[in-house]
Amino acid sequence: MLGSGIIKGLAVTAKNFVGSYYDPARMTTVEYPEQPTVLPENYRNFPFLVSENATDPMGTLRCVACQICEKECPPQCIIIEKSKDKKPDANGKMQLYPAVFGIDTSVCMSCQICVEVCPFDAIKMDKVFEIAATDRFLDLYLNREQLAKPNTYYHQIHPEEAAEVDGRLTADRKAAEEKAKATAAAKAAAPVAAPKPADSAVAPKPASPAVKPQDEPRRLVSPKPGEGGSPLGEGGPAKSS
Amino acid sequence: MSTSQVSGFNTQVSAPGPFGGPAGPTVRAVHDQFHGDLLEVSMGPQHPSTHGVFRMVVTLDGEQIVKLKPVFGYLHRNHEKIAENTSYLGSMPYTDRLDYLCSMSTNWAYALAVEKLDGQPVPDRAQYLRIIMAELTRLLNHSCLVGFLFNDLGTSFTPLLYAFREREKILDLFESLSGSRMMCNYQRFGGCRVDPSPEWLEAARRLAENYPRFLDEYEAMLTGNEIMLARTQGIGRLNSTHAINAGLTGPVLRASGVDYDVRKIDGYGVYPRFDFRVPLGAHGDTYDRYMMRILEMRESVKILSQAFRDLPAGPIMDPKAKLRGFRPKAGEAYGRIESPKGELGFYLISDGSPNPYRYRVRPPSLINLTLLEEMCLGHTVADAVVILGSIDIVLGEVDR
Amino acid sequence: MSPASDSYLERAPLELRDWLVQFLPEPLQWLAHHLITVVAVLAVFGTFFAFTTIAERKLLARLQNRLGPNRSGLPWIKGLKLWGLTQPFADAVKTLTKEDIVPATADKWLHFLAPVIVVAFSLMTFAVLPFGRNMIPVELNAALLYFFAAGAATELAIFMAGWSSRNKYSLLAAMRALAQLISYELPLILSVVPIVLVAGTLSTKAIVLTQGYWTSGFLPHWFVFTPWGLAGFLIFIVAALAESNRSPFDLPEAESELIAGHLTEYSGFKYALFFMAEYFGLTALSALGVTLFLGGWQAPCVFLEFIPSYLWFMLKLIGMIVFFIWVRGTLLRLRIDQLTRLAWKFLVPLALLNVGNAAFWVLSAHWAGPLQLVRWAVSFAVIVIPFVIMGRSLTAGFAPRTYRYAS
Amino acid sequence: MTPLHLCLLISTGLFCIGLAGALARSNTILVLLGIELMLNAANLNFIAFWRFGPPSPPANGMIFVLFSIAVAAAEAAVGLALIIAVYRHQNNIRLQDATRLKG
Amino acid sequence: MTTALILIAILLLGSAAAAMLRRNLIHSALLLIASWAGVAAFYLWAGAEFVAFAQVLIYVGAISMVVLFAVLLTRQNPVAELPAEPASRMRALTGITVAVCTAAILSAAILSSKFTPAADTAPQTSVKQIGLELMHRHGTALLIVGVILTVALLGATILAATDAKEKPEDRP
Repeated sequence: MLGSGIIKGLAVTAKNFVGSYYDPARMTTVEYPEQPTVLPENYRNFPFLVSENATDPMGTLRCVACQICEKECPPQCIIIEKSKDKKPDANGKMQLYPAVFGIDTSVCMSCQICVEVCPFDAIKMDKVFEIAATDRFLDLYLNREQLAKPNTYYHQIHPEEAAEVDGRLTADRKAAEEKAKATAAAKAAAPVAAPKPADSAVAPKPASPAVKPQDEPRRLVSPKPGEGGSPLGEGGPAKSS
Repeated sequence: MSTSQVSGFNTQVSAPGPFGGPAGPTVRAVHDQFHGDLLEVSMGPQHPSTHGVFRMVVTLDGEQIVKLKPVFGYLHRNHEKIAENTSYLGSMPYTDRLDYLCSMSTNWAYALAVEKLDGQPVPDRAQYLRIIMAELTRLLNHSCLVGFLFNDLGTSFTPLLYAFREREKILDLFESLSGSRMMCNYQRFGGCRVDPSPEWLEAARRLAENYPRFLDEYEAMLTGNEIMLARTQGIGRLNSTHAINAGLTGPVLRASGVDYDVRKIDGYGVYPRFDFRVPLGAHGDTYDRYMMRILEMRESVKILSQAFRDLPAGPIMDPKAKLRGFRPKAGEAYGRIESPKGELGFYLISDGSPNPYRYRVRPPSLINLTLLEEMCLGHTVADAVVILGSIDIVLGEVDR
Repeated sequence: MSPASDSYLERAPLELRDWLVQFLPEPLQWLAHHLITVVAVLAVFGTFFAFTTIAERKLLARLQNRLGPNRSGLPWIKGLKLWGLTQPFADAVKTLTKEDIVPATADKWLHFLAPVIVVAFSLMTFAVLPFGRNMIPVELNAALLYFFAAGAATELAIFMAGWSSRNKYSLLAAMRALAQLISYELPLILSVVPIVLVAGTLSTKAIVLTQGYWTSGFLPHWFVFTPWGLAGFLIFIVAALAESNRSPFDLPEAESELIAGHLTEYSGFKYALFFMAEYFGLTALSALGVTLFLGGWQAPCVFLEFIPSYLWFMLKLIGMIVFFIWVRGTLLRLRIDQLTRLAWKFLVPLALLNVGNAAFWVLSAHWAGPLQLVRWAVSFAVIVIPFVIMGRSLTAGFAPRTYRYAS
Repeated sequence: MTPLHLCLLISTGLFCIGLAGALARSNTILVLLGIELMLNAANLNFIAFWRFGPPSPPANGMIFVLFSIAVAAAEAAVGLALIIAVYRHQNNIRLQDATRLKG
Repeated sequence: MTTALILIAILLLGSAAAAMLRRNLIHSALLLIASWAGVAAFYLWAGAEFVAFAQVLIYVGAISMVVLFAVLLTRQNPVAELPAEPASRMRALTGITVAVCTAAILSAAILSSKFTPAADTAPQTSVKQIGLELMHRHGTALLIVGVILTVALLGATILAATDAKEKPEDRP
């Protein structure tokens, strides 16, 4: 009979209306600023540089400026300049370091390929998403100082992955030391060959609510524009106040 | 007064504009000796129901369409040329942005082409994972489609939001697995990027198990609705000859009654191990196209339950697969899959360098769009948006 | 009249008015009397409009498993949310402060006049609605005729808006609005004719009074509880949905096709006026439906009469509007040809039959005993059988299908 | 001058405006509308005489007007339908172009 | 009382004259609607409530819609309309002359006639009374009008309807 389909439809919406009051599974919305979004461990948004030490982030960057990520980055948003001198890394080995390391986050598409190709576990994916800026050139270009985050932060946002990476790194370090002792040869400058990260099957936990983004939203706004001699600082337009 | 405002319209044909075109007024009548007075309306690129920056130049006789010209290219991003200047791996995240609703299947199509090019084997577990992702994507895409279709039909967002409620659950799964909701970037040449945990698999299995309940509710709400039947049945008919000649694929083709499903024909991946059916329409109208989606979702649920049952243990990545410095041997390959929208293919020529020599996408959205005018002629404006909705296009893929 | 009908609460609004009026000199009293009535109606239904918008948004949100607007509180008080109930006032401030954009090629005068006319005429319809016992702004002999006459002008304003905007979408909307008005004015009026026939009057007040009886104290004699009344009510609802441009008949502003239809080129205050008029129109038609079919301000049972009549009226009005919102949250839009076909091939014949049905009802008023049952059965049959048959022919060729699978 | 004089003068004015429109304009729709105006002028007279004229059976004038309105509606419907048919035929609605009865 | 009448007359005659003078048909139609509303106002002024509402309902609500529809449906070929030939100018002049003459004659006739002074209040007629009158004394006329309306509507529908050709169904 005419109208039966309409009545059926009305019944379904009525059921949903009532259900929205007592069936939380029906409501998928989150009241955002009050109710923080639970980000899964694997969530990725914009890379950052891992440094071993929080007190001296620039001195203990894992990055050795090998420029693989710069080459592999699909939208080519990474800018690296090698240093002229060498500094000792965490193992005490003398390594190059990035004199300039910049990521243009207005171009970056968070694809994680830089993380996958990095042989030194030096660049990892961040979890920031509350990013707003007033200058679309300067504020969205992150320089070395803004990118460097301590390993503890890495542990905070990706606990399982970070533990796994740390374990691998200490094992490598131990192996390198033993190798160094055994051979007792001249100090090898060859970098530690880390296995490919893709092989290391990282086991995520999707449903684990343990991941708390208690890190305060990182502001991408640089306090002083053009600081740190960023390449865009000179060429870019003057910051409008 | 030089304008003659004798009739309802500002039928101004005074002096032509500075560049020879008609001057001024926005409402301009087109005269045609066969149809009387026609009205040319440019729907889009900013229009609520053109599903992105798509434009239709419709010529109307009253409300009836006598001519329809699809115009696209507003979202052209030069994807194919960029890919020829990027490494093979570097194109993978770009493929996410082709059909941004189904990045998982697009990834797979590209990975399939590259694997064919290089003769790269894929471990079993990865094959199963790929099928799980592809079918979840099909659920996601078709849910979206039926939701948007009803919005085009004039509901006040209710079915769309019900569909989005389910889509949200799948997107959450994707996010917890790959780190991003829509731009998954999950497949790699020779396997997948992340191995799902048992908890993830359990959550996904439960989702697939509960999906028919949502479909039942959804169908109860609107499939039998008299207005819905009257608005979709017999609208936008497409006969099978036309559809085949124009190279249409996917649910749009199957709604016209042609049995063509790349999953069955190519049997790529491990699809031959699965037991599923391909629904076929009989009328080729909007209602059939809608029902194809609903029935395919039900089949996808079946595939998913089999995949979760049979998922083998093992590596997810071929150990010989190279991530850095990947250089396939010279040659060419065409990899195609049954994406939710139709046959999605990637054609690659390699000259042995790290970048593809030629990179070409066969986008189902674009090719399915070619018969839009055919389907819309003689129907009204209101039907045109519904027909467009039932074709299921994503402008990211149409314009590339 | 039961004593409850003369309770303090019942008389309070009227006495308040009289108390206010007595402060004025004699010659001004009648003017003040009417002014107070007008202001009261405007204030009550202005507020009602504001809360209808928020109710619509919240109910629709709940139907769609969302929360709806729940943020706006009071200015300068942080953390106070009031469940978002102040949202309409925030919206009002927003629309009032927006720039008023008039397209360069628009017909400026008509573009300006359209929203004014639409609001004026939709407000005029409130004049003859009895909001409570003795609470009717203007008592007219031909009240119903007045109501429809005033209501007819609103679609004219929609046409003016659509045509003057010089926008193709608006123009199509204008055409649709005209077609819709021509098609649905007739079933709307025809659905009301049986009431006039049975009540024997065009006065809304008298129609409400005719319904003010109960069988054994709790079965109200509302017209909706008769076969012809029920049929008339259903036709009335469908036609009212079409007249007030609500889903599933919101063709003039069909979002998915015509962007915003006749409102495409309106912004700021003029847009707000249209929006307001739309809700006023809906409220007025619902109120008319309540008056004609649902017993107006009468209580459903005798023992519930202690609740003042205007509250009953409001309750029923809210019920009608909630139903309209529910329908909007569920149904999809008809096409213009289907819309006119529904009106001419289905609603008009049914409504005409219903007039005959009501005539039969009047003629058989003296039937008693078992004949009473016959009367009900015949009356039902006269409506249900044509409904089924015409419904069949209307949906002929449309049915859910079964599908085959590839082997 | 009594109110009746005034009413009749108004109705004369309306009638003549309608007459001028019907005679002078070449647009068929306007001609039809001019005729409608003349009809309305006649209706004004009915009401004027009903109100101010000599006593008559009650509601006589009103009923006359009601009938007149009904006939005017029928006339408008047929007239406009004719106009549309003419328009279909010759693609404009100028009166001087509609010179042939044969289609 | 007379002031109100004069105001109504200005609205009525002004909008009617403007409607006949406008070149834009839509404006003409809308002005005419205003004029019809003015007629309704006159009826109200004269105390004929029922007729006033009927006038609004039928003219403003229905006939105006049909007129607007006709205007929109008969969009003109703009080229054909542009020239204003001398013949049409001649005709316009003749038309106006005839109208002015008629007005003069009628006005003279009206002004020279004597009418008995009218009653102060309008004759009291309720809706019920009108209904009874219609049904009893004018029953035949009512029936005839009903037939005329039906025939007119059917005729109009047939005149305006196109012979729609069914498209051949293309089945897959």
